[in-house]
Amino acid sequence: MTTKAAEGAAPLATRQRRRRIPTELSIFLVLVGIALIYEVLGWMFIGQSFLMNSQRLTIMILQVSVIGIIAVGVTQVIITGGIDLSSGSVVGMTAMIATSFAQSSTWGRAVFPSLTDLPAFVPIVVGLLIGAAAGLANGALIAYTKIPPFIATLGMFVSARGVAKWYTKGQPVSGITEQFHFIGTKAWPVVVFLVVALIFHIALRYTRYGKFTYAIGANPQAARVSGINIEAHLVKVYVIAGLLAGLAGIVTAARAETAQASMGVGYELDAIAATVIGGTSLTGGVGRITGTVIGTIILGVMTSGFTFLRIDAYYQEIVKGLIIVAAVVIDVYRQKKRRKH
Amino acid sequence: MTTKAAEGAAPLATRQRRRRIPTELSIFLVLVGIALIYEVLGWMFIGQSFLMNSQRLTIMILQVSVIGIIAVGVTQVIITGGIDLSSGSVVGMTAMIATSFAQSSTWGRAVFPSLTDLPAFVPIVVGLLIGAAAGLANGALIAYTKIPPFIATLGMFVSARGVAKWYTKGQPVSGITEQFHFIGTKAWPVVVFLVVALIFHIALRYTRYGKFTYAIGANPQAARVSGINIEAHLVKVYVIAGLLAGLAGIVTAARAETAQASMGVGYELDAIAATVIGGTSLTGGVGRITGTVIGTIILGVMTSGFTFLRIDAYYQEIVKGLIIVAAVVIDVYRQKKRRKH
Amino acid sequence: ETVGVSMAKFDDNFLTVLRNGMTDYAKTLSGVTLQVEDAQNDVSKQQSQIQNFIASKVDAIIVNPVDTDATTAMSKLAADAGIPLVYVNRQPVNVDTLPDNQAFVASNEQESGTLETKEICRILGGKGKAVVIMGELSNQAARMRTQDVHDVIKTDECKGLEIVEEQTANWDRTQGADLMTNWLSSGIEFDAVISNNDEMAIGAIQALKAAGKDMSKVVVGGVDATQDALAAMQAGDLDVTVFQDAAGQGKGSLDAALKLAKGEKVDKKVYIPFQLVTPENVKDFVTKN
Amino acid sequence: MAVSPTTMAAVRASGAVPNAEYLLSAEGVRKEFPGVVALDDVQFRLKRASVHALMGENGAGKSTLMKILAGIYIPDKGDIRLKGIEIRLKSPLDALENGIAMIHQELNLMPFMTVAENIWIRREPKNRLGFIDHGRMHRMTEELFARLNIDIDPDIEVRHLSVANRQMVEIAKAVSYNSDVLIMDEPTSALTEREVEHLFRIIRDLRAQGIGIVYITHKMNELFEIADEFSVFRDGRYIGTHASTDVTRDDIIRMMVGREITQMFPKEEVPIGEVVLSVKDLCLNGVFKNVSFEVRAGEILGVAGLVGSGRSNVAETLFGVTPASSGSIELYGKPVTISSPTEAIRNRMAFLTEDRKDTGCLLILDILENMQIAVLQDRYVKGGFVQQGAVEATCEDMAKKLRVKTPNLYERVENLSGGNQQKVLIGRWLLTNPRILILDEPTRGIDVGAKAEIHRLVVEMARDGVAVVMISSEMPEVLGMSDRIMVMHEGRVTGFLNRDEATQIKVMELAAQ
Ligand SMILES: Nc1ncnc2c1ncn2[C@@H]1O[C@H](COP(=O)(O)OP(=O)(O)OP(=O)(O)O)[C@@H](O)[C@H]1O
Ligand SMILES: Nc1ncnc2c1ncn2[C@@H]1O[C@H](COP(=O)(O)OP(=O)(O)OP(=O)(O)O)[C@@H](O)[C@H]1O
Ligand SMILES: [Mg+2]
Ligand SMILES: [Mg+2]
Repeated sequence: MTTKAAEGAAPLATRQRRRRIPTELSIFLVLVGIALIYEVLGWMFIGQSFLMNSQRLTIMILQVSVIGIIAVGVTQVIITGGIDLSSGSVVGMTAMIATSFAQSSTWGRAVFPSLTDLPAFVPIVVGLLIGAAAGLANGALIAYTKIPPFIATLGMFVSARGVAKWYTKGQPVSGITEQFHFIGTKAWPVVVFLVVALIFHIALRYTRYGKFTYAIGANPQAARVSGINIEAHLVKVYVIAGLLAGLAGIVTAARAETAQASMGVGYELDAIAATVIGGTSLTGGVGRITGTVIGTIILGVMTSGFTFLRIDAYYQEIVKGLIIVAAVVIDVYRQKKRRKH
Repeated sequence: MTTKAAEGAAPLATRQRRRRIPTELSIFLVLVGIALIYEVLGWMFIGQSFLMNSQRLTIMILQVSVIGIIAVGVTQVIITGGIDLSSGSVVGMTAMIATSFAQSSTWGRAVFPSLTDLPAFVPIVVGLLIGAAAGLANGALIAYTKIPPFIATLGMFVSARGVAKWYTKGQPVSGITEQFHFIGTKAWPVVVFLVVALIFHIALRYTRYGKFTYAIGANPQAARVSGINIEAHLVKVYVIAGLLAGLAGIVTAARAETAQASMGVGYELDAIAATVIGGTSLTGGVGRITGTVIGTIILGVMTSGFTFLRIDAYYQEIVKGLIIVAAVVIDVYRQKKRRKH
Repeated sequence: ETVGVSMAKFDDNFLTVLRNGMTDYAKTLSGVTLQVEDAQNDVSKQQSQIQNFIASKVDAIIVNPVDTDATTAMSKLAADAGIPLVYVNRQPVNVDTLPDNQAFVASNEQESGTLETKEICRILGGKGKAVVIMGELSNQAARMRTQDVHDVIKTDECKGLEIVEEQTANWDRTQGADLMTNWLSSGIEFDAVISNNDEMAIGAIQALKAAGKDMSKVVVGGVDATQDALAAMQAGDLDVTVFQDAAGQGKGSLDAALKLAKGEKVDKKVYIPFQLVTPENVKDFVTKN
Repeated sequence: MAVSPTTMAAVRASGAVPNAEYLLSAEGVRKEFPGVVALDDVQFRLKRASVHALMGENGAGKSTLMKILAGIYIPDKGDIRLKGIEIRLKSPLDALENGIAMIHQELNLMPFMTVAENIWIRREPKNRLGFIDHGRMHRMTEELFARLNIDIDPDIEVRHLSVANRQMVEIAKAVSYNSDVLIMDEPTSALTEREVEHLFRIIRDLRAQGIGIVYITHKMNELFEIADEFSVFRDGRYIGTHASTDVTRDDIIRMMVGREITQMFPKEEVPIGEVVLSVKDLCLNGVFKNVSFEVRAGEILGVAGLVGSGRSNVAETLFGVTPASSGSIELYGKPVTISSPTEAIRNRMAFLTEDRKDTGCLLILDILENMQIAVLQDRYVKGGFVQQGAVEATCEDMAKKLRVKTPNLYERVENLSGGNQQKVLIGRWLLTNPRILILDEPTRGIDVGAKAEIHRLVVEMARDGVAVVMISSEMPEVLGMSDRIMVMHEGRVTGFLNRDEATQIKVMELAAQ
């Protein structure tokens, strides 16, 4: 290099070396803690192991894998400093529309009687496109009209649910083909969830897409002056979130072997909860997919634990709220303590 | 004095007292616009006036006055940079608990058969206390454990709904006294809403409480260094929001003459929508009660307009989402344009 | 005539059939316009919808109440405006004191859970273990049907039945499946699944099959007789469901509303009976709902 | 006809550089913000291989012009020429791709990303699979830092860095673009002499490579040291361009403010009273240790030290922002524990923080709200209601006194120039009538005229018996204003110097020991 740096001058400031301990560690310990509490209570009151039960281990994740798929998208949105309230409704909308292309001719009341027995990729592609389109609408509104993400996605939350109800005038869509149903059988939803999580874990950590996402969330002004096209990038992120909500809709319908307009109600909040429990900050710039996966599993473990301990349905919700808060409080507290050292 | 300051130069430019044009103006024009569109469409397709109908004018506001009461609290929370997802659930919880102290002895299935025919102030005070307690829990968690408001109030969202269901094991609470019912009759809910709005409009604009609320939302660090006890103030704001959600629960139950565990579902989103449509910024520091009142009324006008124009319910939701987004887009656009002059 | 209709929910399978029964019937009548609103399970919203109808001066109102305890206020609103009102499907609390131009058309909700449980009791021969899947806890039908289960079990013939688990799955198929899997993973033993509706029953069936259970050894019952349920019954998975004539209720309520609007008299209560559906008579119902 | 930025960028990338007299020039530029004409018919010409300083009072429009050249603002009128070719920059990316990089007045880093990620954002090295090569990115950062002789861990998150180190990262980032034009908007406002010297070495080096550098500063001595020529702006208008060897300091000041400023540090001897603040063995774990000092009524205690010496931390601890881990504080002869700023204010203390963006301004609120917020703690409030008329009149007087350049008090602070924001914050604290005034870098980013004004106000406060603690990285300010100087080094107090014995050399010795 041509610059002859001032050889004589002492180096500036003392080097501040501080390797990051993965922030997921603390929330992972929360997960382990919850599981162990259930395990102990299980032996005490039920006389059974909570964890040594492969069926239960599967259902724990299976029952939240749809939430998890959504949460992977929501995590990215939240890292940019945004929010996505529409995912639950998009699940409902895609479930309805995609399933209408997955009906078997043996079912008497197909939505499109002439379009039955199509190969499974047709409804899948349709579903992904519908999801992506919803994401595109969200993203374009947020990026180009500068309305708050909360409002843009709240609009989609209302409208997409409307579309889901309107599509068949509220009738459920049933009689799906075996091929389509397959995605929802066994532990396939879990596989879909984990593969999706892996892809976006890599995307966030090892690609420019990821760096831009963090940069925009951490400091949009800085991102802009660094030459990032914020608008274009935000659209990308919301399209991905929409796409994943669409995928979640497909999996939900395949699992239930039917699509109903009310599918996915409330999923957006569960997905956001999983994301935030996993350490993603709602102010943007901070978050990881690994954390989100752990946050999602916490929700699943919690639900299974309730049934396992036979907690009265009336108390379950009260306790669920407390656990969500406690998980985050413990996490915040542990992170603060660690920072002190 | 050593510096010979140029006496001529008036640093404060012209000493004009150019008060800011109220930012509510633009959203008010949106409201007027929506109403006029309905009026014109009404004459075209229904042959009726939309606005010249005192019954309709009342119901327009009446149907959203509960949302409005909540939104007044939510506005303050959002100005501090927070969010309150729990208000809908708190409505349900307070409705249930307060109403159980407002039952008449003529009703056979009173929750507390020995506590019937109490004067109306008892359930009202109980309701307000329950609401304030929920707000206190939210506020204390947010202020002292530093967990994100989204999570603290999400926990309350889940738990308070749980309490509402658990309280009577899902049974509705009916047979309320005439005195308690009175609050919900005629246009009294509207009066409650407007009085509450007025009080907090004054509090936000002319009191120290208000100044501190804005300062915390604008920059919590700077607010702290300026001597504001952020923690104590946040608790205050959330308690007020809880109190107002409690009041909303009382009014809802009085209006319906019954309390149901599912009361208030989704109100939190409507209240946030009303607030944001009214110009309050989700990033904190910006917002006014007048805007929130207009935002609330927009929701009411919209709903009445749908029924008036006999819009198919399937389309109503789709259109509702679009209108929410459009209202904010127009507002953002008008504000930007005005700033150019 | 314009008739305003406020439905408790749009995305409920049963209520959809009822609503469609009403709208289809309206199309066959000339000069009748329906304005159907979705109360989204919100009492206040429903009340406001009625007030909006009144402001728009409709000729009659049909209400499918969200909360049957909130009907006193609604009856008063309509009576004050002089507009006829018909409640459909869910029995209003003030059914015995309805004003002159108001009526009620429904099936007697008490029958559904009772028919379901009695049949299951019969299949099991009056003894065995059962799990109960409840609908949304705050919902009237869920409470009523669950109560019916308990009431039937108290009767002499069914004393031998024992409820080993009782949880909610919020009317939802997937949640029904997840709940069942969670039960199975805890090693809960049972002979029958008594579900508050068909959707959750189907979810339970899916979970049972996924766990490799022999469906002929478990008795599964639901309520509603939806298309999917009837298909499940024909496949031999679902054993009991209860048919409620949704379309009939829709048609009946509109008839009553139109009569009242014309100033004619109608019966205060019109009951359309529930019917038990079992594999023996399932064919008769396939085309009905 | 303007050439599109993309075409220009392609030309630049191909290496075919037109050989024009000026690297970058602007003619007849006008930029208007609501209510303010920030620039009117302004010109600017930057020669190859030169350092061109921009001078002007706060709010003169310097940053605005630079933001136009960096593609952040689009001018209302005027044309920009890059190497003689007219160009319309529409985004920061356009500017970067055409070889224009800028260090902003306000720090613009991503706090939760590492130093390396911040520097190479959008230009991350990729491996063959298209994934980011973090190893190479780390090495590239090390190389860059070695070249600039900066020692910061590339893998630390920026939020852990002090303001000065962040500034160094910004500088490194700007240099890493290998641009033809480098704009530096007050790069030294957060730096001490040592880093400034270091920066100057970097600048000279870049100049030798033919790069044109625009340098904005309010520090007159820097101008003579580094700039080849300079342009002066006043109230959004262009005043003139001169070679820096042709003029004296007073000439420049006259051009800038249109009047004379005779004395920069209007220090007055005022009677020193009794001890009001006494600190003994104050410690904050891992940050500073055993800090002891006293300040008397009417005394100005200057605090000097290198960047990161812990001066700001001591001030924060005194004011209860980060309560001490041990040690004692006595106020007015009584021991106290100050665990929050609220208590500090109750004890008649005031504290101007060093980072106006993070801990100072309520950016989205107006000037009035910003100025009145601290005083509302105990005055101008009756029964909870703010006495708006009275407090507004007071604020208006203060704004006038401080020469805040704004049409009225209802302007958002966000829209003020950096120096004017600083004045608003000073006003906030002066309004509280403190008995102890702690100032951390009080004149950072303030123009000469206003600086003198602020110094005069501080002296006036001292005359009224206020004890002043003034942290400053500007040596002339510390030497000129203080009765006594406390010097810190790596979290320890290394010595005190009285006004008569203090010299730059002595201070530096203590600061670097
Ligand atoms: N975004 C904006 N909106 C409104 N006014 C603005 C905006 N940015 C700058 N201004 C105004 O334009 C004028 C010039 O500001 P600028 O920041 O260019 O000044 P400056 O010369 O850099 O001052 P300083 O030395 O204090 O940094 C000021 O009056 C300022 O208030
Ligand atoms: N938020 C923080 N996190 C980690 N380290 C910090 C933080 N703030 C300050 N430090 C470190 O504490 C030390 C003292 O910083 P301080 O800001 O008090 O120094 P200073 O003498 O005022 O220098 P400066 O001129 O940079 O303000 C520095 O090494 C700095 O990096
Ligand atoms: Mg500037
Ligand atoms: Mg400092």
